[in-house]
Amino acid sequence: MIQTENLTKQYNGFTAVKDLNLKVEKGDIYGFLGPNGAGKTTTIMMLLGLVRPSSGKVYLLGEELNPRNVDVKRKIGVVSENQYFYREMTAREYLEFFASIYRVPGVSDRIDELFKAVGLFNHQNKKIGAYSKGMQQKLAFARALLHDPELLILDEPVANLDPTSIKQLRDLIEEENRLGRTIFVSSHLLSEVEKLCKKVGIIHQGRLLAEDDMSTIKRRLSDTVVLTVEVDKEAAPHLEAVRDLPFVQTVETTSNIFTVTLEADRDYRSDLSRALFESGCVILSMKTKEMSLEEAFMTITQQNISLLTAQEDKS
Amino acid sequence: MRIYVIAICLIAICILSAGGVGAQAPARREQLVYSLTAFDGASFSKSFCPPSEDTLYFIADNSSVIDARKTFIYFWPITRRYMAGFRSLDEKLPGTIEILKGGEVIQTLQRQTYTLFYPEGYWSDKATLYSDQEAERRFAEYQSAVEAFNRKLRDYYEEMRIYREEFNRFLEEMRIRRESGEEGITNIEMPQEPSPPDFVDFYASEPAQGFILNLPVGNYQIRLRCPDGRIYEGSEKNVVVFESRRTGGVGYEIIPGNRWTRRESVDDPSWIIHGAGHNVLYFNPYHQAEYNELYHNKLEDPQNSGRIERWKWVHIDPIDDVHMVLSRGEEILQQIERAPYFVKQIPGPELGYEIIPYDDELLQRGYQPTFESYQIELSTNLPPEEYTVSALQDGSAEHLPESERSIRLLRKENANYLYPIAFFPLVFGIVVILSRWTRIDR
Amino acid sequence: MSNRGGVVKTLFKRDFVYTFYSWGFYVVLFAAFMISSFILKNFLDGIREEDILVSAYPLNYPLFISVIVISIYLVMLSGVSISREREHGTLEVLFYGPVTAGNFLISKYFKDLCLGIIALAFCAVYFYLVSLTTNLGFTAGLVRALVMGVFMISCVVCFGLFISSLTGRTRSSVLVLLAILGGFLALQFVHAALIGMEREALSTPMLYLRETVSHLFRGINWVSPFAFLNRGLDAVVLDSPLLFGLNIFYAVVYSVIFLILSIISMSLKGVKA
Amino acid sequence: MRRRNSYILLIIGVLVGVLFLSVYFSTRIPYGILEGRIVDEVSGDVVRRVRLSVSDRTDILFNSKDFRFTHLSPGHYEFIAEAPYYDLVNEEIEINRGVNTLEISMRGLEIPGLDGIISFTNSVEEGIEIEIRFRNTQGRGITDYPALPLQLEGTLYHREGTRDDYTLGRVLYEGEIALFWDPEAHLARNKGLIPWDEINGELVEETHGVLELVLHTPQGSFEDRVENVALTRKEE
Repeated sequence: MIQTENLTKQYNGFTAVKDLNLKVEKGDIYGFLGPNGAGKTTTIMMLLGLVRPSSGKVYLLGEELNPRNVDVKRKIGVVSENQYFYREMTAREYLEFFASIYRVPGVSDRIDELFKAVGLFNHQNKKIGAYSKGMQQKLAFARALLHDPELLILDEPVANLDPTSIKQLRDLIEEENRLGRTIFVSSHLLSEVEKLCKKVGIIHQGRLLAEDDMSTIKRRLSDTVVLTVEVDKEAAPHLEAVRDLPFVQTVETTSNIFTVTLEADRDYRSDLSRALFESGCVILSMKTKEMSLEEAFMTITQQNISLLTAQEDKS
Repeated sequence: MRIYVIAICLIAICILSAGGVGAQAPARREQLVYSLTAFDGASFSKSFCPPSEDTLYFIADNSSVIDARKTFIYFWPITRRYMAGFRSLDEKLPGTIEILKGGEVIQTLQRQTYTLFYPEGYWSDKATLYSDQEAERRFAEYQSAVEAFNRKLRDYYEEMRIYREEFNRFLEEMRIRRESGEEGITNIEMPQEPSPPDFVDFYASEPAQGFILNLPVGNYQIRLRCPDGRIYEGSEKNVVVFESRRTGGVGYEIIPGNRWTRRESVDDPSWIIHGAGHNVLYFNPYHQAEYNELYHNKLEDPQNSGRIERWKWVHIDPIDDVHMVLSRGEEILQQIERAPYFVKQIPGPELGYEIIPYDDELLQRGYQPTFESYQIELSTNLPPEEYTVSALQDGSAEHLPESERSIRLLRKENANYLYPIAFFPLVFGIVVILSRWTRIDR
Repeated sequence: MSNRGGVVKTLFKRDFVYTFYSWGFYVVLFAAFMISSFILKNFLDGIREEDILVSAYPLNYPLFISVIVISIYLVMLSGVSISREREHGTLEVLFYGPVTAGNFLISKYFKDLCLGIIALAFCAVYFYLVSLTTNLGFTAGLVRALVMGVFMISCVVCFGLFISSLTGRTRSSVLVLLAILGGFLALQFVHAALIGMEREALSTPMLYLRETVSHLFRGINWVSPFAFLNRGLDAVVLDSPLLFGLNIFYAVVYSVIFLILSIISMSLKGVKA
Repeated sequence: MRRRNSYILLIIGVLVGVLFLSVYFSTRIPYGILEGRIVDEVSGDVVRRVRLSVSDRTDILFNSKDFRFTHLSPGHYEFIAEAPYYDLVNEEIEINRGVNTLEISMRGLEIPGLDGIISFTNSVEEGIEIEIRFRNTQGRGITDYPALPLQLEGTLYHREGTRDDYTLGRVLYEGEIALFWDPEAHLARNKGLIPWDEINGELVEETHGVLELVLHTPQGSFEDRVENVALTRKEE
């Protein structure tokens, strides 16, 4: 459904997206993960043809993207991160307007159906200006689904919602997927993606770090332990003694501190302390930092990036 | 920082340039000027072209006179104009004028004798230019007419002297008869007072020398060539020869009955006469032509200014062999003939005047008519509608082209209703917005 | 109806209808008519003294003022129309769907043009009422002026759309518009001042400046939509069918050029503020 | 923000540059201008009806000293000045781009038709002013003539008796009389002056003198006598 080839976007010398190769299959719920500013929105804008790529190609629904080919766009529904509305319109007028643009048949019934699905049926004649953030998000969903799109692109779809609404929308997304729609969800919340998606791509600083099944990614991020070890000497000279250990994935030193990433299949702390002792160091303290999936992602650092990429190399 | 430096530089440039404005106060200089007797559509305008003006303007296919002379030129800052001291220096420069078009000499002019002939007398604007022998002949005609007048005047004075003597004799005779007791009507014949001769009813100016120029529309250059073949320094000028944009129209001068000294012009056919209440209007029709304002102003005096995008009407000739009609749609309300009128001063504390038709009584009392005109009365009985005035050739039912003007009688008492009318879009808006409010959930 | 036409029509309808649900349009017309009433009241009062006044068609001037006021409103409206949708993000949402820069701009153009036509219709009603009240006369010339007004408004709208397509934010659109129109006015003023000066009284740099300004001024006469307005209404007063037709032709050419420029500039600039 | 500022600076810079260049080029004229003064060698006064020619241009000055020719292409020219009763001036000149100045003085040749002089005296504050008018064979005054190098000698006597019947008295002044040129005058632009303090002896009010004059000109010497020279100093 979506395929990109070396998609790159540069703004005034700043590279927002670099050599991105995405592949979303029909029927997928694809999670597009990355922290804020990673290049998710730019990528979506390029997918929609609203931002011209600096290089690379985009294929949507099997066709190469062309800004003038509006027929492809009729088969896509989009919910963007921020909701933009004509606030002077009522919700119903708003949907009628878009129905007319997308030439939706049986407008009235379809709109009723959608209002019921998103739970706005009783508010349909209110001005959108009077809507809460959550209601606006739901309305945006309704608009995106209005023309029965084959592909649904959701950019941070639940950003402003309360837990009940999130549940409601998540069910809706799953329902739509069951009906055969391909769904592309971008988010900086792993938990969100975790519950929905079968396949995930992780983007950071414009690069796709990993693209795999949810379960694989999940294992990679959770199968590590980070230890901070304080010793009595300058740490750097003893780097090799630690790095060569088989269970150590990465190691860094700053003055007298080692930051070591270990495999999490068992507790390697005693092995580590023995190795350090043998190289002539006395351990002053040792702290474990075990990250949850969410945390690991939320605080994406150079470490778990290298972690992701390192494992990629190994596998 | 840099932006300030640049700003200071810019300001400095402006100040320096402004400094130049005051610095160049020109002094009195002996300079070549072209003196102009330019046909202006109706008559001839006399002016001169100082060295500061590089273009002369003339009306196409009509003769105008230019002459090149040396005089003192000085700038008169109060009127911001150059003045010429022809009294202290006025020397004609010998030579010929060459007219160039596209760099090629197309005509060479020699000085010719010319006269301005005013067939309706010295005070009339209407003039014709005659050259060479015709000029001499016209002037000779005028001179002989003046001489004839002088002879008649001498005769008149002689007749007057004789008349006075006869009249005195008559009085003496009467006195004697009365003293001798004769009463009633006497049978002595009273001497007839002679009437003075009429002054010459045309005028011709004294023949002068100049270059007579008559060119078709276009842009030209002129220069003065000395008999030895050299060109006079400062004699090169551009010449713009133009024509009228619209001709053949009829314009009107209107004398409102209640203020005969302040007249109105209705030249452009699109202009409308707006009236309210009772009005008596005296219409004077003219043949007219429309010229570019800038060109025509520059023609009248090269130092005049004007705007090239504007146009002005020039009255050429009064029209007096027509009658006028006032009509409403197809219906003719009044047919007006030209008639003489007399402006009667009202003495006493309410100094004013009254315009009355000139009649035999006024004639017998020795008054001359003040003006002749077409009188149209707009009475208060006429309903406030649109009327048309137009001029018709005598004995014809055809309107003179472009002679129609609209007269609108206004309801000026309704002026105060204009403001309420302006509110209607707001009312409309209120209705629309309220109807919208009722359709949405609050 | 083709796809494209349908989209244009939908966009147009939404924009057009919702303009009537806010006060701006009515207030502008009200202001224009108040000014016109003031001018006409003065005109009628001017007749008080003498009971006669010769003038060109007196409704021309108020009509001119009204068209100017409406044009300023429309140039502002069209001037912010794209940048406002950009700034509010609504443009982006439209472009998710089957909307292109071309149909978006054409819909905006027709919306503003139709608003102009409606405004001129209001003018017609106003002047008709005025003429009923005072007998100033609702003439064929006025009708011609109103027709010409449509084309002039088309120029104004296209100019505004072009400015709007260049700018990302409403505020900058307004500022750029004000700066450009102010610049036109300033140049006109400087031109008038310099032309009025005696050649002898100007130093060489000032003479040069005068030449430059007068060239610029001539250029502006073909760039400023208000210059078209001036010429168009002059053509009506002169009652010359050729000039009338020519001005309509100029206005159409101007509109097409600026509309194409706007579409190009909008495609290049994108949908984001 | 910084980028925008630099754009603005660039635009302003270009504008200022264009302005400077255009002003520079517009003030730099590509042709030569010849201007200057032309005067009478002796008097420094206007040379009347002088005709000036350079290249294919000409000008006649009727009552001015200043002349000006513009639009001359740089190069060598012959400058000719001719005026009635003056020596012809013919000079090779070089015209460069910009303003070239030329000062010319013309030498008078003759006073046309000179046949004699008529003199008048006038008591002024400085002394006795003598007007010398030139007359032709018909006895008419000559109005248009160049200034020539002249010498005036005179003897002033005290007049004994009336104007019609007198004898010459004592000599009050004898010798050369200084001449000067009066450009404002119409007929007598040559004037002489005998200062009061060079007149011998006490002057009594209401007395008159007789002045015998000899004027030496290149066209010969002419004599005249003024018989009623007022010997009263005129106080302003």
